[in-house]
Amino acid sequence: MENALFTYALRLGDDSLVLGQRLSEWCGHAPTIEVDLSLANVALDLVGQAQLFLGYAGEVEGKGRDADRLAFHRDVLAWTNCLMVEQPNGDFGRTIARQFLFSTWQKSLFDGLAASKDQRLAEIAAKAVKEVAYHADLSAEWVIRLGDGTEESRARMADGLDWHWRFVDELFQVDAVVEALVADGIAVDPASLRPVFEARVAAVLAEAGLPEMKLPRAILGGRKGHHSEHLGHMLAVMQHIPRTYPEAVW
Amino acid sequence: MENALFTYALRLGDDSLVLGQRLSEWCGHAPTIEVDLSLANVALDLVGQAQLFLGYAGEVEGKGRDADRLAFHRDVLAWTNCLMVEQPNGDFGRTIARQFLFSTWQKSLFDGLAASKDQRLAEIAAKAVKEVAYHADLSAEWVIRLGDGTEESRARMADGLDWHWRFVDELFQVDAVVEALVADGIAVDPASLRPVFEARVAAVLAEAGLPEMKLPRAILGGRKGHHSEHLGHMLAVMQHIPRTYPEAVW
Amino acid sequence: QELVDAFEARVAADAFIEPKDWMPEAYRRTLIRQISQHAHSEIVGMLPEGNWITRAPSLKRKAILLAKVQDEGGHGLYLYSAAETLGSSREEMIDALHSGKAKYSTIFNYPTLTWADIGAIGWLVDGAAIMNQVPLQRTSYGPYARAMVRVCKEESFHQRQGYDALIVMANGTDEQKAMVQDAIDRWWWPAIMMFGPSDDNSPNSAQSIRWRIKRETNDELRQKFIDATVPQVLLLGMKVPDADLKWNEERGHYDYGALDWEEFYAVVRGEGPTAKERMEARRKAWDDGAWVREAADAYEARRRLKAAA
Amino acid sequence: QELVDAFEARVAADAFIEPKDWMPEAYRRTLIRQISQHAHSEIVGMLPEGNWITRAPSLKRKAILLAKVQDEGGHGLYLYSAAETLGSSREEMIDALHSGKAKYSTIFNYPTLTWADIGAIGWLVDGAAIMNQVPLQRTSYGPYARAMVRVCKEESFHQRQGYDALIVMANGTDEQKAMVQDAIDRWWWPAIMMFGPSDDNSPNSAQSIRWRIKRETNDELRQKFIDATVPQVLLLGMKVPDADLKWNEERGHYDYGALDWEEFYAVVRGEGPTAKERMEARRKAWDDGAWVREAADAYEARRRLKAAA
Repeated sequence: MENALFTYALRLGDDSLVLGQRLSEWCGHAPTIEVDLSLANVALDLVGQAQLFLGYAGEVEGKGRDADRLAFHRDVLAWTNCLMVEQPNGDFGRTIARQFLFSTWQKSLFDGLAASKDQRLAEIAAKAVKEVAYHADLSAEWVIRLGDGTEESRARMADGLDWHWRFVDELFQVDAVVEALVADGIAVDPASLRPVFEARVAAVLAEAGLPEMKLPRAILGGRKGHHSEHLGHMLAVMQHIPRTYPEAVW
Repeated sequence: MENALFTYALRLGDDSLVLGQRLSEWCGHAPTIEVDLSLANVALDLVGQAQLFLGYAGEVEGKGRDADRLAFHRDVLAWTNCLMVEQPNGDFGRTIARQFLFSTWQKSLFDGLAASKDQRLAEIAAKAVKEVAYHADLSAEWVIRLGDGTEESRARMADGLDWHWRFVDELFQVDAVVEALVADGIAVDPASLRPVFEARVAAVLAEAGLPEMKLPRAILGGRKGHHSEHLGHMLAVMQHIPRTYPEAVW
Repeated sequence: QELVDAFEARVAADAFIEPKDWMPEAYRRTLIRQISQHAHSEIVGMLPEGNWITRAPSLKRKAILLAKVQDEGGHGLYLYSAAETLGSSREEMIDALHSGKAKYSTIFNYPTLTWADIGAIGWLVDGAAIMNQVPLQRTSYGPYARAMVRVCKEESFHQRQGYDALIVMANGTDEQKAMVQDAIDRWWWPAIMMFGPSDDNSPNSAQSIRWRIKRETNDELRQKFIDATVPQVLLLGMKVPDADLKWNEERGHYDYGALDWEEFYAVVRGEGPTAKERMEARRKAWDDGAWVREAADAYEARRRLKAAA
Repeated sequence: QELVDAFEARVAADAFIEPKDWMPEAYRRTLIRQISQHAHSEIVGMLPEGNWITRAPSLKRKAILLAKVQDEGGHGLYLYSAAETLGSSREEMIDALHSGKAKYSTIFNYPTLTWADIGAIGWLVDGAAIMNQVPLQRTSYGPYARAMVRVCKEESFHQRQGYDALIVMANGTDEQKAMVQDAIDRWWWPAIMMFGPSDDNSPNSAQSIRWRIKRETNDELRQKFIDATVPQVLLLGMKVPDADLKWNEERGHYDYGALDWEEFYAVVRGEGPTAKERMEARRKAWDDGAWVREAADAYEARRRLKAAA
């Protein structure tokens, strides 16, 4: 049971950290300064969430691993984030598609998690849900703006969504870990999130004038460490300094 | 004195390894299969040279560091390659510009080094010089082909050269290490290489219909560990696995 | 009809058909499809392995992998050349790949996650490829058969190198052992699916075998591969991820579990985990390189013009 | 002439000039140049620091650095806005940056090589910037002065954070200490050159001081910075890379070695070590983002049209 809680907290932390890391790659390179700032802002929120979730995961595990240890000293097979967040930034359309799908899901997840019987998870989620609501709104506005902008932006927005659809099902995946924690009132039942998610996505796509989503075959694996090829490269960069100076404090 | 020889062998090895690593990034992504193979071939030659030079550097140092130890367990300030080889691949024009300038220099360097009083350096250089002659010819042919190809290719080739000119002077830099070894007949006097280099570059540019080279202010620093921002990112990727599993043998 | 009879007789006599020889249109088309698909597989196959060149764990392994991927590009080249002798141009074939019309081996739509995957690809994927290709050294079309001789020789070398890399890891740290097992778990089923649908569902097989384009059925080859490979897995101290696998004394073969054909056909349809990445990488390389190819053509044309003047 | 006199009198009385007020064209032009240059510096300055966000050595440091770089973008925004009040559009200013017509602080043409550089930038570069900017909180142009109040407050915070990061490293491993010293060696001279040419070679200074656009000379500010910073270097247990540096009891200031003005002017001319990288990164971000800006404009125009209908 503790192990399930550890894994669950780890997944939540990994999702936030990996996406925060991706977004921070934009820093200094976004289409406008305003966009640059808003992406950095979302990245900052996500890194903050990661610190809390990973820190809690380390406590639950009880082996002396803190958030930094978990972030910088695990290799790819031990990462439990969903595949969507590790996808490369691509162009701004892909970045926004990823953000919109992920944050829309994360928003309803955290809404539910704020009522978790695990007090610490509930607290972290309650604190983070306001941030996430902003991420979801911000990215939804961009989906609409790009979908309803120019011909090019519409095509790029559609391409961005097309890249990410196959990772949507994984967000709602149920495995033994989730099952056990749902039964205990700790985790949120993924099935319960799906209608809210689908309704919101459908509404935004409609407003953006983009075609309805038809999900292709799901690609799964992230939750058990089977990732895309992208994650390893991200970890190489992210972990280089802590790996190089394992004894150092910063 | 041994320290100078160590540093000199290290520089030779670092040059080859860093450029080999850069070229290997092209693998699977080149403009044609033939080009893909020839870039991989050059990369392979360079990695082979690096093994020999770094292995020898480790022996000279006598602290038990072998070629892999030197390649995978030094951080950026300890790298002694010239700045040119660590430059990003950019488009094929930049890659070719870098290869042409570097290999043309390396060819005349190895020609001279084959007569070094240090037998091991002489042997390695004598073995490598045939490979390098091929690299220099191959890249010269591409400079001509791109310079004398289409308007676009000419512009891109010129841009590639423009990116790299500022790193040419460093190839001929003399410092205490080089001075000491030149006096001992071990290193090649960089000044002696310059006329050959300039004549060859001028001839190829003329045939390519590209403007004569006018070198801008030199950017220096690589030989003493002061690199561009690019090298750190390369090392993060290159060293990730050995850093992550310091005890493992592969 | 005389031509057809003569052709069929030559093939039945295990003689080689050469580019200038008459051949049935269906034979030509089947061969172009098969050879170009094979060539595409070599080229796309550079990507999952190329993914690890920059991160190879030692200089020696980096050099070995660079050489291996280079060999694969080389195979792609011979095979495109062999297909060209049948009247298909390289551009046509590459366009067919990029448009999704032409297929390539489903195996390359799986990602390489750890260094053990590089060993596993050499050992299992090249191993399965060899099993498929050894008979093709005697395939009826001469240029294809000759390309296969060279390809098989190099692939055998790669297979040994891949297995060798895994032996070192299997004798290494716990983390290395875990990577090897994880790689086997992920690559085993896709590798044994490389032989294609089971014989009941492989409609073209009979014709291809009659024409000596194929020489053994998918299931025969698969069984051979499993029989040869299971002992190698055990020798590494690893497990085969198939609960139903057991030696059948009577058949003299391993029995094995049911293959997930739904997965196989999904990947054939382009829905494999890294299918989008592979196609995007190939198209991007091609598009980004257009100016280089155009420049080379323009230069060549001008050079020829000068030579003629 | 009446207008000019009134303007000069207001400035001399340390009153603020506001956007609607009359001002001499040269004053306006000087301010646009100075404010936009300052804005460009903030934006270009995001790059050397942004270079380390993905590699920050701990989650805490990553968050701090993200927040810092975000602040700098924010400063860029206020400053562009302040310049816009003088009648220059953001697009014009950005075009001038990308064409090389407008300058930005030379310091950002040096690379960040280790994590210690991030500390050094916060401490030395932001420190020098503050020294320059504190007097500008009372500069004669109101919007600029008000922007400076906010900027200075945040920069002081950054400076403390940067120095704090270096204290941790200076008390760390030998490798960390070496990185700190190396960072100081590389950033010291460029930092003290941030105050610009010495007063003898700074032709615009007198006019700028009269107009209260500047309030102290380059050399005065430089001396202040050195006097404040040397003790901080020593407190870290590090050395100042200046053999001529020594306390001058009589002057009550540090004497310091000759600055390499050739280097300074070369970097001003765009020949700094990472000048090409910086401009390429900015241009690429702008060009790659064109479709996004166009889409936002098109959407906005359509929305307004609908609202009006």
